[in-house]
Amino acid sequence: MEDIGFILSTYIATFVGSVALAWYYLRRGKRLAEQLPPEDMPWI
Amino acid sequence: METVVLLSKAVAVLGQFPVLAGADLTVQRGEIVLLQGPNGAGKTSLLRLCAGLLPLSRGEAVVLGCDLATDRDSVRKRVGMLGHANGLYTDLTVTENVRFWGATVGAKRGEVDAAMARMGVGDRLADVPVARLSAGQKRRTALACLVARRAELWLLDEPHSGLDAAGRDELDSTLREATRAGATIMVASHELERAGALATRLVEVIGGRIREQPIATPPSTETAGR
Amino acid sequence: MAVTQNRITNTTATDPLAERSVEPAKRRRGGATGTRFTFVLGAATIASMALLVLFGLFLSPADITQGESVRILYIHVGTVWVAYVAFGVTAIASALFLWKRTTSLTWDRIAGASAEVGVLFMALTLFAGSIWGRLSWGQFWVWDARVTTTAFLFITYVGYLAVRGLGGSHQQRGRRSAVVALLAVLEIPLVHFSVKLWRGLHQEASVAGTTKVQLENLMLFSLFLALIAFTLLYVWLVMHRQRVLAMQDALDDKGLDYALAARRAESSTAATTSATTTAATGGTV
Amino acid sequence: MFRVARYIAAKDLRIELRSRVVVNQVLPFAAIVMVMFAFALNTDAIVSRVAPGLIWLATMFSLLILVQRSFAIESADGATDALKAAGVDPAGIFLGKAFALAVQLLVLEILLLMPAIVLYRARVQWDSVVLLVTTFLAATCGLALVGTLYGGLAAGVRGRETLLPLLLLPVVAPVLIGATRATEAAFHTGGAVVADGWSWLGLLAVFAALFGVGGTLAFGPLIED
Repeated sequence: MEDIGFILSTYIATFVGSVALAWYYLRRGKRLAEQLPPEDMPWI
Repeated sequence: METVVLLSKAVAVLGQFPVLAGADLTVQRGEIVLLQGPNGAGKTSLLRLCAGLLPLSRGEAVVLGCDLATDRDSVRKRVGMLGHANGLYTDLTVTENVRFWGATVGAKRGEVDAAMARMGVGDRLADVPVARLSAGQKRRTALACLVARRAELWLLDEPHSGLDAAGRDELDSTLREATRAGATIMVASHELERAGALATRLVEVIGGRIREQPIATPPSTETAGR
Repeated sequence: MAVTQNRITNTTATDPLAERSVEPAKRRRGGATGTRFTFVLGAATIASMALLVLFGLFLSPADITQGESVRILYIHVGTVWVAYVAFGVTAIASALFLWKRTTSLTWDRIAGASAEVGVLFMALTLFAGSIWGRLSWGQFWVWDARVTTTAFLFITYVGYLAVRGLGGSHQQRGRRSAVVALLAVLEIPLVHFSVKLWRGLHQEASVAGTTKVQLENLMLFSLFLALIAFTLLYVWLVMHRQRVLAMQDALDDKGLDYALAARRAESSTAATTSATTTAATGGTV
Repeated sequence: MFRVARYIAAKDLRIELRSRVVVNQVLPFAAIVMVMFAFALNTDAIVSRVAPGLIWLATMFSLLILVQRSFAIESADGATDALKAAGVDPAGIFLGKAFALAVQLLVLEILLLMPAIVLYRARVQWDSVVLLVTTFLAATCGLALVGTLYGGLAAGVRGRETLLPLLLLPVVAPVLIGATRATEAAFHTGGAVVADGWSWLGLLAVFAALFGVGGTLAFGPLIED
């Protein structure tokens, strides 16, 4: 069970990395949306 | 009369900056058009657009019958452009440079020699490396390369800069001769006295747009009366 | 921009800057780049990730030979799968961008978004993989063909992202980066083959042979869960990134409108003084 | 295309003959790199064991410099623009510059081989000369083609000095591996025999062929603005 640190670190790194990227995309999207009219966002 | 250059609301962008902001211009075959205007007005960009070196962002541009929006490649071979830089290889001699640029359009030896003689870099300077030439001699060599390329549309950016009086005369007579042979010329120049006497038409470039100027009063008289 | 804006607002009423005061997009669930679909997708991603943690860390058994470290496998296989899919998508989207009949900046943005997500997952793969290597082989790194190729893929796509960031027009960015992405497709098999040949000659058995895992049903299920969870995450990330990039490009185009207006104003203010300009420049001869 | 390639290559080689940058600057650089390797590795036995790899590493560093130089010639006085404005076939430019680069690299490698034999005590038997020559030719072609391709991409962008190694080095890894193993076989280092070298030569040939075709197609869109 001394490997538990190693095992957990891979899970934590993966989730932290993914969440950080997702958060960055959402924040960037929100900031850009403030400067653009809705017709430039056809997915809405 | 045949239209060589037709620009309609042409927009061109450098980085994020619109160097041309909706330029309208029509040039007929055989004209010598002088572009004038302050620094940063878009003269160089206008020439580069016509040479197919600057992508067209909006509007229309047709040069020598080719649509610049879709087909920039076929224009390039038929257009001769002399920019601020000479486009010479400084380690090579004058002859080697002119021959190289002549070879890009398949010019023959005789035409290359004639072009060099025309611009006065024929005999004494022929085998001197370009690095050892003076600024004016380099300019002459660059013009000889241009002459050797036998372009249908000549785009010259400050061609007189660095040339001595004899060089300017040779250039002017070369240009007049080229138009008689069917070429069309656009010149951007601050030297109105020299270029104004040559030009058949005066065009002002300001803020990336174009304004026609009446040619009735040649700038040479203007400066003479001063 | 700030300077030119000020100059514009007090010239004419018809310039595009008048449209500048844009209504901010209505505040919706999932932010500006979200839709109902991505919201559901995101929820599914989070749910499947939670399940993966539950099964991967607690419910699935330890392996007979690998012990507890087999749990890293779920993360490792999931991330490496996504990374390879991402680079595959980048290559296909790049080809579609270059192909005249399907060319569209959307393909370019999908390629870019996919590569960016792929680079992140490749980094995570290398991390999880080296930890796993440490536990099962006693080494963080082995010169195995697959491992080495993965490292090269990572560096190659970091280079790809650098090429995307070079600037220039959108078309130029698209053309350049698409060519680089297709050259990477040429490069990777060569790297893989050469490293394989290299190891094959110098080392009798590849280390990968010693890591046989007997997969039980529950372990197999966890592995599938990982693949599903990471694929969902990948799709969510790429969709959002693609939209952010589209907005960025649209904003660049808008910036051009304002800059154009500013440039035109330059010519209209200069018009009144053009006569004097002419005289002045004439005088400098 | 080949007519264009011929006059571009002739021009590049003539410039090199006049300026002698390869002989006067790049060659001393490569030689000092090889001496530094010997300092770093210290033991004679190790040095002669890894000699083939060191030769190719030094070549690769020199390649980076030569590629930069090859495109600096064009951008020094705006010749890049002039070439574009003259509508010169990009495929021809690519092949011409790659050929000139290959010739310069080959000269460099031959001149490097001599100090390598002296410094690293490599032994060349007569039976391996054919393998050695073909390896050098194939590897050099591959390096020159890839170098020109990515050099053209990096030319004229900001940060080209750092971008070029980032793009180029991962791509040339197969050449480093293949050429080193084949050279080891030719030198009989570590008990390698000449027969081992030929499969590596195949890899080098495939590499050169793939990037020759790929580069000819890709160079145009890559340098277009």
